[in-house]
Amino acid sequence: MVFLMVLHTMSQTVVLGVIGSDAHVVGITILEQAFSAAGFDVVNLGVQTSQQEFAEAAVDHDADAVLVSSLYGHAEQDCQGFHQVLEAAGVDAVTYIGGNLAVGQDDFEQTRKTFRELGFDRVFDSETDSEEAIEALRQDLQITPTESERATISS
Amino acid sequence: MVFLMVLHTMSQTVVLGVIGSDAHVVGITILEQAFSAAGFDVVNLGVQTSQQEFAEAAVDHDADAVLVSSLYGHAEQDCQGFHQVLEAAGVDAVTYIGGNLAVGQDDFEQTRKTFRELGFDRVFDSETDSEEAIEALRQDLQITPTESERATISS
Amino acid sequence: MIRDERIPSDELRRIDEEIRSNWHTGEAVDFEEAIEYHESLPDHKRFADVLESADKPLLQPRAGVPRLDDQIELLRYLHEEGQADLLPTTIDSYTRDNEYEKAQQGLDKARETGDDTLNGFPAVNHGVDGCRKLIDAVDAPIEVRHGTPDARLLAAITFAGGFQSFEGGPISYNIPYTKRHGLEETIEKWQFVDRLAGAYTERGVRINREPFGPLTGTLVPPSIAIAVMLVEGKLAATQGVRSITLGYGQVGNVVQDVAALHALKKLGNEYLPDEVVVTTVFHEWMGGFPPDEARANGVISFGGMTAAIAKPDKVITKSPQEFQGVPTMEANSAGLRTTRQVIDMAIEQKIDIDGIEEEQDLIERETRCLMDTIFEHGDGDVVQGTLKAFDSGALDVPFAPSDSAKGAVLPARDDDGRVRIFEWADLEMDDDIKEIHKARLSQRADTEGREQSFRMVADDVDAISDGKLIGRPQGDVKL
Amino acid sequence: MIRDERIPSDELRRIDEEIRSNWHTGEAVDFEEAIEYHESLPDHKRFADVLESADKPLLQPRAGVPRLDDQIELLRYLHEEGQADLLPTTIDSYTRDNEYEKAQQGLDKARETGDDTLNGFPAVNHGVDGCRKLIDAVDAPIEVRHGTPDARLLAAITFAGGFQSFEGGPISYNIPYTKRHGLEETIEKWQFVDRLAGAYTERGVRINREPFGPLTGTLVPPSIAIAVMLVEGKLAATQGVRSITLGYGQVGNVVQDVAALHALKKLGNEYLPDEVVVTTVFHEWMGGFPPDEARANGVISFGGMTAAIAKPDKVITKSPQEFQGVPTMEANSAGLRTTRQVIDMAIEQKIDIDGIEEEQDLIERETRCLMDTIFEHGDGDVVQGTLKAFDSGALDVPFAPSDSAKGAVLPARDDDGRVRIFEWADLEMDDDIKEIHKARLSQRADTEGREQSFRMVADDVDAISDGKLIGRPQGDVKL
Repeated sequence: MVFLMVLHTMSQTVVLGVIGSDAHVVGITILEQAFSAAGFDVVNLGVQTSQQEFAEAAVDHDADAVLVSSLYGHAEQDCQGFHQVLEAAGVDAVTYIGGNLAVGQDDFEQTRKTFRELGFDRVFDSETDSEEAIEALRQDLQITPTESERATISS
Repeated sequence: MVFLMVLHTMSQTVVLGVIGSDAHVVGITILEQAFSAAGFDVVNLGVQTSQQEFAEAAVDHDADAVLVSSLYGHAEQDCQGFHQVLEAAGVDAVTYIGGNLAVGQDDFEQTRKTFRELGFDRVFDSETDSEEAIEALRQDLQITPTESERATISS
Repeated sequence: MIRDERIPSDELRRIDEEIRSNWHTGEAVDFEEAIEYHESLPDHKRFADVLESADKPLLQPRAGVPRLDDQIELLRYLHEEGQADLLPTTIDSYTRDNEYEKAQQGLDKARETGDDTLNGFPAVNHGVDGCRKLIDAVDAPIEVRHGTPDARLLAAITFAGGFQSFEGGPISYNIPYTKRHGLEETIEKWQFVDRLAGAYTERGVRINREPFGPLTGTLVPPSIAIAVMLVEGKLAATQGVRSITLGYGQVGNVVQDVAALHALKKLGNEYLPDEVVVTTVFHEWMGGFPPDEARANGVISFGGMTAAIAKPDKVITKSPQEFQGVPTMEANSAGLRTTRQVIDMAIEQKIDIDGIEEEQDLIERETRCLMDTIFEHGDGDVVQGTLKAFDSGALDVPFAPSDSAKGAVLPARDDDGRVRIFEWADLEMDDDIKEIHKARLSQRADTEGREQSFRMVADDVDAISDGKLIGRPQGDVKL
Repeated sequence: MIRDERIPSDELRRIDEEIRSNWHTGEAVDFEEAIEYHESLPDHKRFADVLESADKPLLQPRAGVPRLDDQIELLRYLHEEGQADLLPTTIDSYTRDNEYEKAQQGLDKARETGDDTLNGFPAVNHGVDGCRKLIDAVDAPIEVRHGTPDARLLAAITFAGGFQSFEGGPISYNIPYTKRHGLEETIEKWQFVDRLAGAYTERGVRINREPFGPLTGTLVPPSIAIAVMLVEGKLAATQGVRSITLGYGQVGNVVQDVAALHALKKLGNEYLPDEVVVTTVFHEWMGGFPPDEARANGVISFGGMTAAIAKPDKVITKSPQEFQGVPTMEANSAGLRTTRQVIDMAIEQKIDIDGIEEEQDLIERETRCLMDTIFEHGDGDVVQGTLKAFDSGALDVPFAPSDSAKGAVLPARDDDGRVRIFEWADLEMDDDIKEIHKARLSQRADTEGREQSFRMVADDVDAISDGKLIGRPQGDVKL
């Protein structure tokens, strides 16, 4: 089963990076490890990555997904026009964003709405486990169903 | 000089005790040690000592001084009429009180005034060092002048 | 003549009826019905089982307010927000003096005006039903903590009310708490409390009993505290108690505190009968606290660190507001969480400090000297031995307000901060042990360039609240 | 090709003039006049002397606000209420990026509206006079703390402004702070900073330099941190610095932290020239803090306890509000006093923990492997060796955002909570040492019943903020 999953995801490429001037590297390092372990090809752009760098890497590596991390509270301004830049470069990928997306995260539903409107397919808070993001991406890329899904189907 | 001081104070008797229902014993134990070391005869009545017990001990031991301690904040009510009780028993001794004499010790001068009016010759706060009380008692009992006093006289 | 013998059943019944007539709520106590109530409690409310099966130190605060609903709210908060494993119910001062009428007035006033004129929960006045409402409403085991010399009615009502742990003992709730209660009197009264706990135990409801280890809370030499714990443990065991938690109050020197807790556990298992399950409780610093919450947090954390190394079964926590008296529930809960964080960060680490075995050996030897003299004073009877040893001063507690102890022994810290004995008075101790203490204190005197004297004692009493462990001469103090 | 060689005097002058023209306040710098100013300062404001002559760990907080009068008030408060021995002035982010114009706008706005839009004190904009007003107004030594890759103008102005200590270094203020500054570039720029400090030193004004030990602040294996400290210490010594404080950030395991601080001091004295006075600084936990002041106080106290045992020359304290970012001055001061209380209670105690020598030996062997590979990579030249070793990955820092380090090495805690290396990548290390790490991590994996994997790394990163030291699988977590 593990072997099968790896086969299915072998060709799926994920571009990761921390957007803007943010230098928080720990989360992205752990995401890189988690997605690699889950069988994805990972291109980690690291911290302080510009919108243009995300777009170029997505094109160069024919990315299936672009995962944006932001932890310093300025995500909204850093992501203005991001999807237009991706589109202009011809990127057709699932886009996720996660982290501390607003300075005062009192109402995460409002934050989620904001970033959904900016064009992201999924929005995660900083408490999200990497497993959850992997699970979501498997669904969105229609990779082989996970154990829990099959359990649901068969029950 | 030390010998001389001890000679002069040999016959001076101090009665110590914690008045009322107060069970704080540490301060009185240390006072007992300090006055003994300074050459006084000390009668330590311990905690939870009544006005009557102070008076009886002062008479029995022909006390030169009665030192009252109180740390639980109810000193004022515990000492109402204390000097009348002493007088009725025929006690003629210097009287001191010290400790946490009021629940909110914001204005110690007010507290001092209250206890002076109740009849105490000196009133000390809880920060007072035992040396200070000993020094004061030597003055009040006109025991041989201390080094600092002589220094003042000769300068 | 009172001896260390089990109270016969008919005598137990006679005293029980007598003391239950002291206040009207005593009538509601029905032993058989109480057993049924205890049997109905879920496993996680069975104090002895929860404590004895824990795999790391359980935390317990102190807390008690007069009104039932407030006490429920307070304990729930400490359990949920403070993450306390075990809960307390601290009893008010009037109840400790058996002044139930005054306690009732205070409770009535609290109910009418909302003002808390009582400093604890008057369990006798709340009666069996009130206690059970508390037990039912809170989802953790609860202990009765008090300081009552004659706690017979309190025990009868709280045991029937569903409490399964009861602090105190004839020495530990006499010597540090009161001046005039005779030791013989308190031993007799606590024999009843223990006998009642034993009666429940016989029926499968193991009431946990916890002698109060810190005693006067002020620089108590470990061996004195341990000897008192062993005596109280033995007295309780005689009456049928089978779950006994021996206590010890932090002195602030890590090596000595760890050694003392190890010695307490070892000697507890040795001196108490095999059928008793012995656990230990460590009290965070019981002496004067700094008048500053930030510094108080340091003192509390120091206790947590010591607990992580010594691994007692239970820790009684302090709050950063200790200096000012009864803490808010938020501060009480903060003290719990600070302690928890330190313990959880340290407990998985292997922290073996040099010299603990040596110090433990010294503490054990000292304790055996004291136990030997107790047995000798009583011709083998612990009760008579305790009475006579306190009377002669062969057994003594420093800074004891009680007339039942001489209070003539005086402690002081050595150059490493360990509590030694400066003034032995009549305390029974082998000469070679006295020499060890003398040498250690002499070393400190050399360091400080002053004679050994009561000044050291006085300076040490204030040291921790002044921000240090050892009361060095002020000239050396750097801020 | 840049090498570890002292900048010649004429080159020093040329760069000095060039960088002073970058912002108008640079004009006011006059070296001779600055020497006179330093000579006029009282002994208790001479940073190196105060630090090097202390007989117990000195405490220093972090603090910086934009306006001069606010900074004076803040530092006075931390000195008087927090009892800080040494004071900081933390520089704002714009200045760190050499954006003096933006810093000026922020300062102007702060002065007009009272709002602090800058996150620190823009010392370049305040200029020499502004700095001196601060030095004159505050009665303790003050250090410049920042995070600036190119700190040349900042150094020129703050040295002339009377500061006698300056944090940072070419690796420690590059690798953890920025993505794109090349290492060669930052080494060159920091050679100037050190050379300038050396020029003051030659004239009797010993500027203390402090490489930033915690690096990325996240589970950095001690040997990696120490190797970087030794390199930066050597580079500074070459330029004439004679007072160097090597840093280390707490990892939370007492034995490993004490061993690391001992190794840091020992290797510092061994690797740096004899004429350098080496001191050490211990940073309280630099990773994620619990979102709860009570638990944060436990973390802070744990640092104080470690400091009391390891006895570094200086401790950088944290505040209970660490989780939420910049603390109030009251919270900052509270962190100082909590640390002080723990240190003062513990420092006179003899606390020798087993296994420290063994762990220290391992750390020293690891560090020597790294130093050897640096020397080999550079054919004996430390600068070239550092550049090439980082380039090859033989030297690496975990979680490094910089493109100048591979950031491929990954740490995880072992079963005792000590930081080991889980993923070595290309880090140069003897095979027997790698085996030791592997065995320790394997022991943890056995305890937890799971494979060694990056999951342990991820769990460990969050563990302390979640209230534990080791990131055990969640099923085991008890609350």
